[in-house]
Amino acid sequence: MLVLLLVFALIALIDFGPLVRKKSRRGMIGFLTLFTPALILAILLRNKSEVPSLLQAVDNFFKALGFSY
Amino acid sequence: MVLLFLRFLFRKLRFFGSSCLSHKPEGEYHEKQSDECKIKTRLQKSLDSIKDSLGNSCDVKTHTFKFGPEKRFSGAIVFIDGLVSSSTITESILRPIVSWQPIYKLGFSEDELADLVSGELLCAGEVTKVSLLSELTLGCLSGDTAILLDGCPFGLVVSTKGWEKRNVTEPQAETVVRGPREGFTENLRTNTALVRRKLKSENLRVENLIVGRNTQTDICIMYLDGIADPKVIETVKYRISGLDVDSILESGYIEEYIEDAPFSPFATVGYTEKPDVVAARLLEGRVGIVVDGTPIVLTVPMLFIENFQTTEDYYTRPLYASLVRILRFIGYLITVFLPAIYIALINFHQELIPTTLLFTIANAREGTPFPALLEMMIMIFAFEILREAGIRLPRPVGQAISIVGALVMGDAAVSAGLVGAPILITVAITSVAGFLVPAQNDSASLLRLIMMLLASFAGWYGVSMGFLAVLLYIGSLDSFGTSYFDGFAWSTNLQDSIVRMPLWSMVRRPKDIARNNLVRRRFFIPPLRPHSHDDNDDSEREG
Amino acid sequence: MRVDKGLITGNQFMFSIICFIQSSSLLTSFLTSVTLQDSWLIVIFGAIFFIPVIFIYREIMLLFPDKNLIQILDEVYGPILGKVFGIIYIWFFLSLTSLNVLDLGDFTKLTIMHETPSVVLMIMCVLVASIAVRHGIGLVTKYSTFFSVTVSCLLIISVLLLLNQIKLENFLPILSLPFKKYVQGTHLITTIPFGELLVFLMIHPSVKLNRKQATKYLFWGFGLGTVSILVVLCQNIAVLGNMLDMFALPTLVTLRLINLGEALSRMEVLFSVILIMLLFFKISVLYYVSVLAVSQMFNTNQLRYLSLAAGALIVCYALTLYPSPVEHAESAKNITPFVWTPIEFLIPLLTLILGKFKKRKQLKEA
Amino acid sequence: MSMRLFKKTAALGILISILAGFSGCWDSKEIDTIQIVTGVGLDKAENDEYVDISIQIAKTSPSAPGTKDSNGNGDSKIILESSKQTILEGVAELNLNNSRSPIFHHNQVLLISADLAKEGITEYLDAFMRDREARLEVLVVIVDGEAKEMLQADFEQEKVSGIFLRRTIRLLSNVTPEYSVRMIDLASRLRDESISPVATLVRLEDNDDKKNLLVEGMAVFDSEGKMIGNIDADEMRGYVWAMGKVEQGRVAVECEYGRAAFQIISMDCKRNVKLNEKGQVNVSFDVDATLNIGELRGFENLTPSELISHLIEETEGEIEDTIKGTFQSMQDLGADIYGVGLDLKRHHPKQWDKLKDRWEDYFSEAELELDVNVRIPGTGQIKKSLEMEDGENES
Repeated sequence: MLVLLLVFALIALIDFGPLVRKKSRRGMIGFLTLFTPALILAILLRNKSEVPSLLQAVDNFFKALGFSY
Repeated sequence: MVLLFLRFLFRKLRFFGSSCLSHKPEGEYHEKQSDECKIKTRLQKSLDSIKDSLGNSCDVKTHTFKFGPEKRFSGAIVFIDGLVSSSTITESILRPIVSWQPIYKLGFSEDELADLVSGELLCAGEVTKVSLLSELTLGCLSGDTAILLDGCPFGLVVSTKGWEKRNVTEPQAETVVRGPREGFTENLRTNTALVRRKLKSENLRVENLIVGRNTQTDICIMYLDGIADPKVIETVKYRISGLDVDSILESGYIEEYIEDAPFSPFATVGYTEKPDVVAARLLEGRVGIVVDGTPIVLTVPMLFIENFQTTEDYYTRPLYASLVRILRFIGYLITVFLPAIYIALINFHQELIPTTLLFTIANAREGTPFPALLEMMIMIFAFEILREAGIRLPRPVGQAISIVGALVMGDAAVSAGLVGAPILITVAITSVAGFLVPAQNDSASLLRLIMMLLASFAGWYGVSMGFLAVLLYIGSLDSFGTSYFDGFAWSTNLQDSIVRMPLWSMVRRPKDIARNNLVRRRFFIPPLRPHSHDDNDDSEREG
Repeated sequence: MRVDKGLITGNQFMFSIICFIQSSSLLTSFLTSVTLQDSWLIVIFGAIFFIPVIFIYREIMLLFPDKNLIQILDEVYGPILGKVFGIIYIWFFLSLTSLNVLDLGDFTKLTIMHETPSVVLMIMCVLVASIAVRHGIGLVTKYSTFFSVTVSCLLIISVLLLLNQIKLENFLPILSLPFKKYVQGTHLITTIPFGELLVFLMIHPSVKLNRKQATKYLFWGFGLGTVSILVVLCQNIAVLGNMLDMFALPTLVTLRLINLGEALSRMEVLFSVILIMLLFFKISVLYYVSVLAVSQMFNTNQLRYLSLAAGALIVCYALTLYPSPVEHAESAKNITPFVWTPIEFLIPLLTLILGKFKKRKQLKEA
Repeated sequence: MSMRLFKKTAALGILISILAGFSGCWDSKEIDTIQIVTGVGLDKAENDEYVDISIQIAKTSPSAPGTKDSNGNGDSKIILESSKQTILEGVAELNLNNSRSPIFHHNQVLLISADLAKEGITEYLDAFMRDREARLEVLVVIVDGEAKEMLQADFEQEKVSGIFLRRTIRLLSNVTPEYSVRMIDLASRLRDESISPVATLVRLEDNDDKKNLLVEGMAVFDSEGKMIGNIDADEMRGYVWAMGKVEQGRVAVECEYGRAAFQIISMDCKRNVKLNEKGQVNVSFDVDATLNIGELRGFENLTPSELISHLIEETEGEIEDTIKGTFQSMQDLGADIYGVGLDLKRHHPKQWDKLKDRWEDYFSEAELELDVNVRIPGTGQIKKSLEMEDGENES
């Protein structure tokens, strides 16, 4: 768990630092929209809790519609 | 513990980062600036001030003399013994001034004296009139003679350079079988002259810059106007003239100050000791930087391919030259990847080794104590030590040390059971293959270590990821605006990268170096036959 | 607002298309398990059915020469609907990258590194790919020629080495499967390997293409890519015969069967590394396109600083996609073609029609 | 720009070191911690759900490489045995009580004892196909007797019998690829009900202390993988000739004039299968062979031209009998080892669907049309044998 947080902290340090220094607001929003789901997913995966997969949900939806071989 | 170490590292980074970023001048940066003062009319006073600005060092010589009708005027010359050729001083300065017998009435004041002396009397090539003491001292220091005239506010600097010069010899590093053998020398003028002799074209420009407060080194930027890319010339000039450093002793200093990727193991500024190489590169649109006091001339921008090109490729036949060039590529790959592949093979993918060979390797490694990675590292360090020792010692002794050392040590290690024989063979091949590409020897030894670590961590997959990372890193570098390595993309540059196409088919210069003047020669398939006598045969080989 | 100023030449564009299609020849197991020994026919049918789609892509490229897909969507569908379609496409690019990273992890785990957890393999690959993405399109597609030429040589060598084991009668019986299988096969091949050419709609602004060049590069790239898939498939069918649908990775098994004496056997590690590099190229292109799409959506040009975060998201998302490779193969065969069809064919078609209509309206006003 | 580059590379370096440190090397097996398996034998255990697994390992003797073991015991191989229900458990047990873990990459041959083969080999093959380390081109050999004994046997040419076996069979496969039956060939035939699998049959014969290997023929299996019979050396030639692609081999002919032996230069067999009107399967082989006269004994008063034409008749008759003989014995066994069903499936899939379920009976009643034509181009170095009359010779 520690290593995971360390790695994500490292990513933030490398990429978020310059973004803040450049004060590009949209860049920061973009970074956060990518960073937070990755962090949440990683933590969920780390302690093995069941994560519903988006692609499977879409697959089941299409299967329900009958679009499948 | 790891956190402590990391925090220490980041504090170090931040300190190092901030100091480099903000360009704050530190204390010792300002040296004693000599005060700009004009030349005084009193001869003795200005002589004394020159003497004490040069610190009364023993090799500063002054000589006062009287001249003119009835020896009315008096003057003095100052020069540094050893830098000047005393014969030119006596011939071109003292003799005419002292034996000057004016025949007509002299109606002029003291201050026109300097123009009179320089205009009529001195028979020396380069005479400049100066009004500042610091210019005089600078002239003395660079081998000229300073002439001071009593009562005249101007001084004269006459170029009488004549120190001991090494004559043009064959460079030790870049020996060559076919092709010119002359190499550059330490003297700036000889170097520019050598290149001038190669390129007798009027648009060869040589521009002078002076860098380094203490060393005042002369740097000449040479390029072919119309072929070299103006943006590159302008960047080179901007980066060199912007250098506010205390000393430039060798072109290596310049290389580090102006290169685009200071932390990379790959040199992005080309260097050579041979004028024909510089001439060839100038013709391809590059800019040459000649630094006074060193035979190594820099050429900018540099491509990754240049490490694998030697002059002989263009002087020998194209087929053989291409073969040798492919051999150099393979040599470089071997010297970087062979140890890593070996470790990956015996640790991870034993199935790739043929069965019988696997038995011999297993036999050989039966008693050896160390794991494969450690064993390989020991041997590679040993070979690096031997190679470095071989270079540093004088030529005959050095040769003996490296060969004997390698054999004896290798044999002893194997018989002592410290190291397996296959590892010794691998390391020997690796170090010998390293000499195929001498320019990249430093980067190869660094990459080799990284690849070995990756191989011991993730086997063949780790090595391939390492190979991709290196490929991408080289691709991301750029040298003075041109991409360092164009990745063998499908372009006309392929004519001279992996294989060397025949000269008559290489019609274009490298695409991203000579941007505006690409076509270099007309395409024709040799030999050119005169039309007269071949009317009968059917070859209508039109140029 | 152009997010990435990098410019690439037409050749790099063509060779990256070839590399892109070639890399999916590595994972043809989902196709060969559906249409056993007629898979090579399916590739030809798929190629023929895909040509109109290439025309659609080319028209879109020529209609909006300096706008990437996200900008086109904004302009054609207006801000709200454009944003919705943009998010769909970002999800499409992200899941494509994650699927390929998952494939890479499984492929490497199966061929070379049996015990290493595939997470480490994925992280290493995405880490190296992030180097390429940080430096923009120039670096991502710089080595496309190098990769495609190496892999083509590899294919020729492997065919020569396997010449003694190729049995031509393995291609029989031709057209003996139920018709439904052929429809599924064609649909599969047009969506998975070929449909992914949609990502080049994001890359075309950095290649200044006129009409003639666009046609030449698109069709040459597509043609050569299909030819190399055909070669790989025929080699697999000829060597394996009826064992084709038994193996998870037929290409790997064919390479394992090379056996010309003591030294020239058991060489599949050598070949699989080169195939992994090709898959790496495809992953770095998809990774670049997803980061480009995200930064275009927020129209910030700080593309460099989103790459590592996107990489982390891709790896984590890849781990949550499918519980097991079997499930992955199963759904890839049956459902994914239907999921991708609207994204790869219907929406671009709609965009083209609306785009042409809008352009004509603008011309009338001006 | 350079400062950011430095921070980035430093950070990436730390990232990789974290990754490397925390991960360790999973797959790394130092070469002195592995045992190289060169042969695997499967035997029938006492109680029949168990199976005896014996593994032959090439011992890497610490003596300096290259010097032969002078003391002659030549035990440069170790045999490990275990007896378990499944192969995986057996291998795991071998792995436990021993300092080095076996690797199967270099396994040369899989020996299965005949009596185990009689009960069916399909389930044993599965473990070898699924394991990533096992190679698919491993040779499957049926041993008439104890597989373990074969592994322990010690032959002169090669110390390690696994390699010896592989090299002998490789020599045989120069004659025709049909001889060396690889794992993948056997598996593909097992899986395809239109062709019944065969595997090389080998017997260990020890006269006084010297052991040598006799290739006895082929073991024939039915579609469930049970060994239902075998063909001996002569019948094997009939099978091989019928499959075509023969590059070497010999044909011996006995007739009233004398005895002759021929070398086969090449022999090709075109096959086509069709259903004649009565619904009976009609198989037609047409074999064309080129033979070289290897040896002639007798044939005194024959001119070379008569000799050649006579020899052609004789050889055609000989080839026909052998092929017919093997075909007949296969029909009695009901095992279609020629792949007649496979050709039918390939060329006429619809008709094959009708015959599929009772193919053995259809095959055993199938009638065979055989037409052999032989060409004898050369007579070796000498034109005429010593006793022959000198006549005009137009060979």
